[in-house]
Amino acid sequence: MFYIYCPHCEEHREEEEFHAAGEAHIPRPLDPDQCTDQEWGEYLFFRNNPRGIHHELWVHAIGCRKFFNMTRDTQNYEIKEVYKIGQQPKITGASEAAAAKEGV
Amino acid sequence: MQKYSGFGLLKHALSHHENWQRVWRNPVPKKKYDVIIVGGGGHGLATAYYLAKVHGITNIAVLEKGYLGGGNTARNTTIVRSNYLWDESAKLYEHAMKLWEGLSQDLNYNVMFSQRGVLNLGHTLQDMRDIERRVHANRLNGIDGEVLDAQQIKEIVPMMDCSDRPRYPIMGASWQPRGGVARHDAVAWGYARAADALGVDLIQQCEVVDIIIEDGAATGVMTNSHGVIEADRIGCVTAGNSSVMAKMAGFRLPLESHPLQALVSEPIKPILDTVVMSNHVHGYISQSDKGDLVIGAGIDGYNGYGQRGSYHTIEHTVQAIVELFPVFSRVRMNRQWGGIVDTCPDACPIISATPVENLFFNCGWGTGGFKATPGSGHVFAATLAAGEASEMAKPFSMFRFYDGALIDEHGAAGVAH
Amino acid sequence: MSQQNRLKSGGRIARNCQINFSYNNQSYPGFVGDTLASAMLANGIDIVGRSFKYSRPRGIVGAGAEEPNAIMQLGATEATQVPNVRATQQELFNGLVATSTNGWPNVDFDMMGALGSIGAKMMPPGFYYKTFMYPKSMWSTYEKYIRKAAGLGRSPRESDPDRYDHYNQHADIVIVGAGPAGLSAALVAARSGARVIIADEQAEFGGSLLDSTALIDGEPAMQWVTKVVAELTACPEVIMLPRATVNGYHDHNFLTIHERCTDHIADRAPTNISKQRMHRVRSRWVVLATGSHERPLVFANNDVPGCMLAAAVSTYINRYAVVPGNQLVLMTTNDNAYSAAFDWHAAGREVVAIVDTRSGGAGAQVVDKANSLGIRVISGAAVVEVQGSKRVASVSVSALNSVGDKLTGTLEQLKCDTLASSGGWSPAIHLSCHTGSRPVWSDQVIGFIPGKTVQKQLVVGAINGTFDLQSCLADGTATGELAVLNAGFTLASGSEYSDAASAEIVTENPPMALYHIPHPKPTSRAPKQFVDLQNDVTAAGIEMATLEGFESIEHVKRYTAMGFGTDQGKMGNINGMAIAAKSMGKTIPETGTTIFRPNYTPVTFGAIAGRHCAGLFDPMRFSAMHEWHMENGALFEDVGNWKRPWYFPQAGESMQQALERECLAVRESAGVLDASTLGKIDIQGPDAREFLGRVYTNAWAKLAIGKCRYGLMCGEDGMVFDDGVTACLAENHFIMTTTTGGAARVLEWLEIYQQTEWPELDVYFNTVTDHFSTVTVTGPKARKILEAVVDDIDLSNDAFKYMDWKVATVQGIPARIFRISFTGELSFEINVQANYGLRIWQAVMEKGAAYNLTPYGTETMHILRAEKGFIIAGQDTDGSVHPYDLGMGWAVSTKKAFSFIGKRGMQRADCVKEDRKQMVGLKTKDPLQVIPEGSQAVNDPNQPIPMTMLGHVTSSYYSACLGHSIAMAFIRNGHNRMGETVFYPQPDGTAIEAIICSPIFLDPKGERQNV
Amino acid sequence: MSDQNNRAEFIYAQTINSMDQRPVSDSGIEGRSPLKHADLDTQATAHQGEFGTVQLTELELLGHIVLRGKLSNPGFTQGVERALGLALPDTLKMVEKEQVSIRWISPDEWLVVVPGERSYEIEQALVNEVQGHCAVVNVSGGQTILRLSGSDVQKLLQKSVPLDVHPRSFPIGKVVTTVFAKTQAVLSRSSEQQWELVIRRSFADYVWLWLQDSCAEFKLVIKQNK
Ligand SMILES: Cc1cc2nc3c(=O)[nH]c(=O)nc-3n(C[C@H](O)[C@H](O)[C@H](O)COP(=O)(O)OP(=O)(O)OC[C@H]3O[C@@H](n4cnc5c(N)ncnc54)[C@H](O)[C@@H]3O)c2cc1C
Ligand SMILES: NC(=O)c1ccc[n+]([C@@H]2O[C@H](COP(=O)([O-])OP(=O)(O)OC[C@H]3O[C@@H](n4cnc5c(N)ncnc54)[C@H](O)[C@@H]3O)[C@@H](O)[C@H]2O)c1
Ligand SMILES: Cc1cc2nc3c(=O)[nH]c(=O)nc-3n(C[C@H](O)[C@H](O)[C@H](O)COP(=O)(O)O)c2cc1C
Ligand SMILES: [Zn+2]
Repeated sequence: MFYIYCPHCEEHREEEEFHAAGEAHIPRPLDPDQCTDQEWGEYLFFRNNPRGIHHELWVHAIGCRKFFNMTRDTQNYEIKEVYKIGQQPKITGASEAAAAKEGV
Repeated sequence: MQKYSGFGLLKHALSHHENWQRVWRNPVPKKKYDVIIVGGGGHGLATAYYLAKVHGITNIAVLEKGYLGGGNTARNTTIVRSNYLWDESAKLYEHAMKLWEGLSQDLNYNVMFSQRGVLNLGHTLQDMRDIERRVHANRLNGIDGEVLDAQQIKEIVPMMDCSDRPRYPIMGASWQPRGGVARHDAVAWGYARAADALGVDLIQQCEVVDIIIEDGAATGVMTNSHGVIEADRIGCVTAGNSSVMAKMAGFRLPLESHPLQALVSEPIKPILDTVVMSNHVHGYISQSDKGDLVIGAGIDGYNGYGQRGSYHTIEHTVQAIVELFPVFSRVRMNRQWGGIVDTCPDACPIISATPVENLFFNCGWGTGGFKATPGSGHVFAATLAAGEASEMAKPFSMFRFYDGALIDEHGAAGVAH
Repeated sequence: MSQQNRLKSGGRIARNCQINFSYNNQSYPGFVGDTLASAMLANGIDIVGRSFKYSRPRGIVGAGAEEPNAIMQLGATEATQVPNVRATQQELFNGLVATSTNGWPNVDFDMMGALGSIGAKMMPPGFYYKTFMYPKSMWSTYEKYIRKAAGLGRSPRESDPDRYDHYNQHADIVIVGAGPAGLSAALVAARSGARVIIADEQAEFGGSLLDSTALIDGEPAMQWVTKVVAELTACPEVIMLPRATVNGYHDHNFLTIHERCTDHIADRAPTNISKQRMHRVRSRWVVLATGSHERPLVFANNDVPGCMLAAAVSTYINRYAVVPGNQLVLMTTNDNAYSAAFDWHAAGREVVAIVDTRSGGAGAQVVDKANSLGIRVISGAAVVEVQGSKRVASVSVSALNSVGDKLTGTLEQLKCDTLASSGGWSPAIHLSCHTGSRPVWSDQVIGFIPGKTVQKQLVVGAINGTFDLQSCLADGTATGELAVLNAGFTLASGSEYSDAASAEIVTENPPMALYHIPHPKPTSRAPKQFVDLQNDVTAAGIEMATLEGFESIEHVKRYTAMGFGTDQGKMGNINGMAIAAKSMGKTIPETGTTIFRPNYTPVTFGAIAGRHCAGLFDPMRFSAMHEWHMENGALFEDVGNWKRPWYFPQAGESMQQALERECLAVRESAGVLDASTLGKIDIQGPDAREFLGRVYTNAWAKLAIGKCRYGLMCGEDGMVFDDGVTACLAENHFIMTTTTGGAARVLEWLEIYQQTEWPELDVYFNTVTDHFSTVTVTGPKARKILEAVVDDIDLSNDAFKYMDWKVATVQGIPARIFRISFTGELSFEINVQANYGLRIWQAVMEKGAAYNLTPYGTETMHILRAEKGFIIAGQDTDGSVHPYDLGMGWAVSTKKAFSFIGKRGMQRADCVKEDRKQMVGLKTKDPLQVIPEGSQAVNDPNQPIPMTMLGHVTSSYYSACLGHSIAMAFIRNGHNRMGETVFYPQPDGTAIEAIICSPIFLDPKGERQNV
Repeated sequence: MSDQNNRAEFIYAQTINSMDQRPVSDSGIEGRSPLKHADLDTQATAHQGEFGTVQLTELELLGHIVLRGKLSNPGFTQGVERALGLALPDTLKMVEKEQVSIRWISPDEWLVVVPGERSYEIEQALVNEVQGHCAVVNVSGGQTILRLSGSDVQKLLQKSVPLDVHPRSFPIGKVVTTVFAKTQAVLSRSSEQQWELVIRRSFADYVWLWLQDSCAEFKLVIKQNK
C-alpha cells in the first residue's frame, strides 16, 4: 500500500485517500476535429504502459481533490517524485538509465 | 508420448516410480523456426499445441522468460464460464468451453476441469437487469444459463447469506451450470507436454529482449540467453508484459498492466460446491479440490508489474466475502499474491495482426483469460497459420480502437475473474 | 489424568493455575502458561492427527509457527469453531475444546490409514493429473472423493459471534520480533524518544531466550528480558504488542500486525472486546529481528510421532517443564542442538545417544559436556530410519561419509522413543520477501538471508544468520542505533553500542550442510522420507518431479505441493530445495527458492475485514426526508450508497397495484418524489459557461439567467455517460444536476478537465448534493399545490414558464423552484436547504392532500419517464451508445466552436456506420404483455440457434395511464424500422411479438408539461 | 477565457446568485440537523453528569460556507479578511475567532463555519467583499460537525482514520480531509483531547453507527451543545 506525498497538502498520506487516474502527460489534441480516427484512437486508448519508470496522474480524492503527477517505478513501486500539473518530471526512464550507467 | 492412465500409474508404482518419462524435453533452441511463440503461459502453450496438432506446423519454439505457466496462468482463480454478453465474445468463450469439455482426454492430462457451476450475483435492480440481458443473449447464442432468485440460490449455496441482512441483499443471480474451475498448473503442463510430444521446443528461462524487424517485417527475436532466434512468424502471448513487447516492435497497445490479486484460505473440508461471483460487493470465491477457498479481488487502480498490489484491495475483497459468507469469518487466509493483468479498454482481448508484418499479438485478456485458454490458443493458432486474423479473431483486432468497434464486456467481465 | 511428562519444577507455567481442556472428547489438565501442544505432550498424547494424503499418524514436531502436524479444530460451540489452529501457538485456556482434524473413525485407529499404506504407492506427486480421466463421465464422481479427502479442519456453519477491528498506527521504528536482537534494538530506539512498536507473535517477549539456559550479563537471560521489558513499558512512545504476528510487509513500509487479543482467554471474546485486532502500521523504518527456524533432517519414516525438532525438545523442557518422551536419540549437524540432549538429561530422562553427522564431531565445549554427563556421542553418523508406527520405537544409525551423501558402515539399532533432529537454522526471512525482494543464499549461514530491498528495512539477529547470542545482542544495539539515526532521531546518551548487554562467547565447530540422510535403498525405494509433513511431500516425490522435468523450483513446489500448506514450508522448504538441487546436480542458489508472500502465519478473514461488515459494510446514505419515507411504508432501492424510496405500497397492495396507483395519481392529479439524491454541483466562474459547452454535447452560450437546460455528457469516445439539467443562476453561476449514481464521477470528471486540460478556464465546482433537499411535485394539480405552499410568487404559466427557475418562499423557507419535468407533467422541483427538507416535504404533503398528492418512488418515476421516452443513463445506456443512437441528436450541437467532449469520438468510423443499434419504443402485440427487460430481439423467432440478435429491451413496464405495455429498446437500424415487427424469444420457448414505434408514448408534443 | 485584466476587476457579487436560505425571521421554524433522528438530546439528558472517555456533541445547524479562490488574488484574500476579520489559514491549518472558524481544505478552498443565525450575514459580507474569480458557496444544509472529546478519542480515531493522529503529526490547530471509516470527514484537533469532525449530511447516520460501534469498548457519553 502506497504512502503518497501530496504536493498540495504537503505531507504524506495513505493510498486510500487517492485514486490513480492513468498515464500522465497525455494532452487532449488541440483540434480534435482534425485528428484521424487513428490519431484519436491513440489519444483515447493507446498507452506507453512501461515496465519501470512511469509518469502517472493521481488525484487526492479524499483530501484536497487536486490532481498531480507522480513518477513511479512500476516494478518495485518506489515513488520517485511527485509534481504538480503543468510541471515536467525530473526523473525519467532515460535519466534513470543514464544514472545507472554512471553508477550513481 | 507416454500415455497416462490409472493402469499406468499402477505399473509405475510397481517400479517405484523410477521410470516416468520426462513431461517435456529441455532442448537447445534451433537457429530458426517457422513460428516463435513468445510467452509460455497457458495461451502460448495452447497456441503451440494447436499449431502443431491442427495445422501441422511443428517447427515451433515457445520462449518463456521464467518457468512454463508461471505468469498469470499460475496465479489465477481458475474460473471458467462462457456467459459473455456480446456475440463476438460469447462465441469465443463458448468455443473455449467446448474445448475444455474434452481437454483432459485430448491432452491425456487431467486438467481437473470441474463443471460445478458459476453464479453471478445481482444485488440491485440494475444488476438484475444486466443479468437478464446477458442470460437472454446467452440463451439465443446457445450458451446455457438461467436467472435464479434468492431462494434458488440458497439451495445451491446453503452457506451464503441470502437473507435481507446484508448491506446489499442478494436479489438473484445468473447461473451457468457448465461453468466451473480447472487446475491452472495442469492446463499449462498438459499443453506443454502435448506440444512437446508433437515436436515443439519449449525453451524456459529465455527472455525475449528485442524483436528484430527488417523492412517492416519481423524476422526473429533477440533473447537474453540464446542470442538471436529467427522465425517466419512471431506470436506474442505475453499477457501483462505485452506493452513491453510492443515497445520492442516500435508501437503501442491499448493496454494497461495492473496488479490483480488473489488469495487462498487454509484448506478446509468441503463447504462450497460452486463458484460465486459478485460484481457489486466486489469479490468472488470457490473452493478448490485441495480444500482451500480461492478468492479474488478487483484490480488495483495503478499500473504495476510487481506481481503484488495494495493491501486495502485485499481488505475490501475479504469484507465482501465475509459479507456474503459470515460463516467464514473464523476461517483464515493462508496466502495472497498478485498477477499482472493486461486490461483492455473494452474488457475484451486483442488477437491481431500488428503494424509489423509477421508479428501477431494475443493479449488484453486482462482479468479473465484463463477460461479462454483453449479457445484463445485454437484461434490464435489459426491466425498464425494463415498469417491473418482467423474468422473468430477478426472482431478482436487491435485496430478496433481506431474505428471504435469496441466490444464492451465490462458488464459481463465485471470484477476480475 | 496425570500429566506424566510434566517435570516437578521449572518452566514458565503457573503451577498454581491448573486448568482443563478437552481433546477428542477427553478431558485433560494443564497449566496457565501452557500451549495446547505443551499440555498435550505433558499428558502423553502422541498422535495429534493423520496426514492428509497417506493418513499416517502424526505427532507434534515443533514448538512454534513452523509446526506442520498439530493442526487442530478448536471450539466448544458451532459458532465458535476455528479450523486449523496450530497447537504450538495456541495458549491453553480453561475449557478449551480441541479435536484432531483428519482421521476416521479416529486418529488412533484410522481406516484411511490402512488404505493409505496400500494406496500410497499409487499416489506419487501429481498422480491426479495422470488418472481419473477415463471414462470422461466418471470425473465428477472421482472428484467428489478427492474433495472429501482433502482439507484439514472445517468451517463453522453459524455466523461468528465475535468482533474484530482495525487499528491504524504510525511509527518511526517498528521492530518485529522480541528476541535478544529485537529487544536490544528496541531499547536503543525507545531511549531516543522515537515512536516505537515492537511486536512478537508469542505470549511473552524474549524470543528464543524464553527457553534458553544462556546467561546475559552473568544472569539468566530472562532476567535481562524482564529488565528490558520494564524499561520499554515505561517509555510513553513505545507500544509493545505481544501475541501479535506481523503477517504482512507491504510496500512503503506498511505492515499488518495481527494481534490475538482474547484467543488465549476463551472460545469467545468478552462482550464489546475485539477477539482480534489488525494493526495497520506505517513505519519510517522497520527492523526485522524475526529469528530463525530450526530445520529437521530428512530420513526414512521421519514422520513417526516422537520425531521432533531438537530446539522444540528444549523448548518443551525449559519453557513448559514437559519432557516429550523417555529415551532420546539426537541427530545433529551442529553444536547448538546438543543443548537439547543436555536439557533432556537434566530433566532426568535417558539420552540414548547423540548422533553427530560431522566426521569431526562437535566442538570441545559441547563434547566435554556430553562426556561429563556420560552421554554417548556417535560422530560421523546419521539416523537413517526410524522404526515404529504410532511412536518411535527405535532408530537405525549408520556411519556417514564426510560430505553426507553415502552411508559407510553397518546399521546399528538404538532403542528410543524420541528422535530429535537438527539440520541447522533457516533465517526467518519471510517478511523481507513480501515486497518482492529476493533472498540470497549464504554458504556460511547454510541458509537464505534477506536480499536487497527498496524498503526502509534493517535486519538483525538470527534472520541475518547471526546465531550467537553475544552477536545478536551487540548487533541488536547497533541496528537500533542505525534505525534511530535513519528515522531522524538522535541517540540518547547512555545508549551507545558499548552499553550492549553481553553473553558468553561460545566456540563451536562449523555446522555441516546436510539435509537428506541417505538410505541403504535408493530414495525411491526407501521408506518414506518426508520433506513437507503437512502435504505428505517426500524426498522421493521431489526426485521424481525433477526427473519428470519439473526442474524449476517453482514447478517442484507446484507439482508436489511442497510449501503449500498452512506452515508455508517453514520447516521443509530448504530441505526440499536441497533435495531438488542435488537431484539435478545443481547447487541450492542455482535452484533458487520459491517466493514467500503474506501471510507469515494465517489470519482470520474476520480480522482482515474488521468492523466493515453487515450494517457497516458500506455506508447507507439518507435524504433529509428518509424518516418520513420509513414511517409511510416505503420500500427502498439501493442506488449507489443511497437508500431511495422504491415505491410506497399501501396495506394489501401488490407492487403492481401500488405502481399503477402512483402512476395514475401523477397523470391525473399529482405525485411527489424525493429527488434529493440527484447530484448537484455548484459551478461558478467567468468561464463556467464555456466549460459547460465543452463538457455537454449541446449549446450553453445563450442560456439566459433564470433558465434551465437539459444536457448529455459523453466520454471522449462519444458515448453517453451521464445527463441532467443545469440552471443558469447568474452570469457566472450555474447549478448542475447529475444522476444519483453518477454524482461523484461527474464531479471528478469536471475537475480533471479543469485541473489538467483547461486550467486557464476560471471555474470552480463544489458539490451541494447534500446541502439541498429536492421535493418534486408533478401532475396536473402541481400548480394548485404549489400555490398552496408558496408564499410569494406568481406561479402562472406566463409568469413562471417551463424550464424557468425562480426564488420563492415556501412555507416561510426560501427556496429555488425549478420548473422542469421528468414525467412530462407540469412539474416543480422545490429546492431548500436540507435542514428544512423534511419540513417542506411535510407541508407539501399536507397541502397536497386535497389534490390526492401521492408520494412515489423510483419505480414509478421510471415508468412515468418511460411513457415519455426519457432515458435513464445507466439503464438505457451502457457505455456503448452515443446521442444519435439514442435518437437524441437534438441534444448535440455540432456548431459549437470548441470541439466538445465526445464530438470527435462519435464521428469515428464505427460510430457513423449505418446499422448501429438505435433506441426505439415497442408496443407488444398483446397490449397486456410486458416484455421482460433484457429480452433480445430477433426478426425470426424460429431461426436456429445461435440467433441473430438485434438489440435488447432496456426499460419495460405496464403503463396504467396508457392501458398497454410500453418498452424502450435497442434495435439494429431501429430508427428506420418504425412499424416493423420484431420478436423476443423467452426462456419458456415462446416469443413475444412487438411493433417498433417511437419511444415517446405519451403526449409527443409535450403539451402537458407546458400548461 | 475572458480577458485576464478584466478578470480581477469584475464585481463578484454581481455575477453570482446568493440567497438567504434560512426561514424568514420570526417564523420560529427550526431546522433539523442530519442527526436529529438519533435523538442525541434525549440521550444527553439521560446521561447528564456522566463522564465519558469519549464525549460526543453535535454542533448542529451552524453556517457552513465554502470559499474558493486563489491566494494570488488579493481581491479574494483581502476580501475574506475584511469580511471575517480573519486571514485565510495556511495549508492544513485552522483558525478561529469569536465563533467564526476557517479550515484549510485545499490550496484554493476553505471552509468557513459560523453561527447559524449569522450565516447569511457573513455569507453576504464575503460575497460583497471578495473580488475577481472566486466562489462563496453555502453548504450549511449539507454537513454537520461532531465534537469528540475525551481520553479515548485518539484511539477511536485510530480505528477510523488512516492518517497519523499522534500529537507529533497532528498538533492542535491542524485540519485534514481524510477517509473516515468508509466515508470521509474534515478532521481537526482543537485541544489535546478534543477533535472536530465535519461530515456530510447523508453520511451522518453511518458515522453515528460507526462511532457507537467503535466506542463499544470505551464509554461514550453524549453531551448537549451548550
Ligand atoms: C489474480 C488473478 C485472477 C484471475 N482469475 C481468473 C479467472 O478466475 N478466470 C479467468 O478466466 N481468468 C482469470 N485471470 C486471468 C488469467 O489468468 C489470464 O488472462 C490468463 O492466464 C492469461 O494467460 P496467458 O498465457 O496469456 O498469460 P501468462 O500466463 O501470464 O503467460 C505469459 C507468459 O509470457 C511470459 N513472458 C512475458 N514477457 C516475456 C518475454 N519478453 N520473453 C519471454 N517470455 C515472456 C511470461 O513470463 C508468462 O509466463 C486472473 C488473473 C489473475 C492475475
Ligand atoms: N547457536 C545457534 O545455532 C543458534 C541458532 C539459531 C538461533 N540461536 C539463538 O536464537 C537467538 C536469535 O535471536 P533473535 O533475536 O534473532 O531471534 P529470536 O528467535 O530470539 O526471536 C525472534 C522472535 O521473533 C518472533 N517472530 C518471528 N516472526 C515474527 C512475526 N512475523 N511477527 C511477530 N513475531 C515474530 C519469534 O516468535 C521470536 O519470538 C539467539 O539467542 C541465538 O543464540 C542460536
Ligand atoms: C487456484 C490457486 C490455488 C492456490 N492454492 C494455494 C494453496 O493452497 N497454498 C498456497 O500456499 N498457495 C496457493 N496458491 C498460490 C501459489 O502458492 C502462488 O502464490 C501463486 O501461484 C503465485 O505465485 P508466486 O507467489 O510464486 O508469485 C494458489 C494459487 C492458485 C492460482
Ligand atoms: Zn492533497
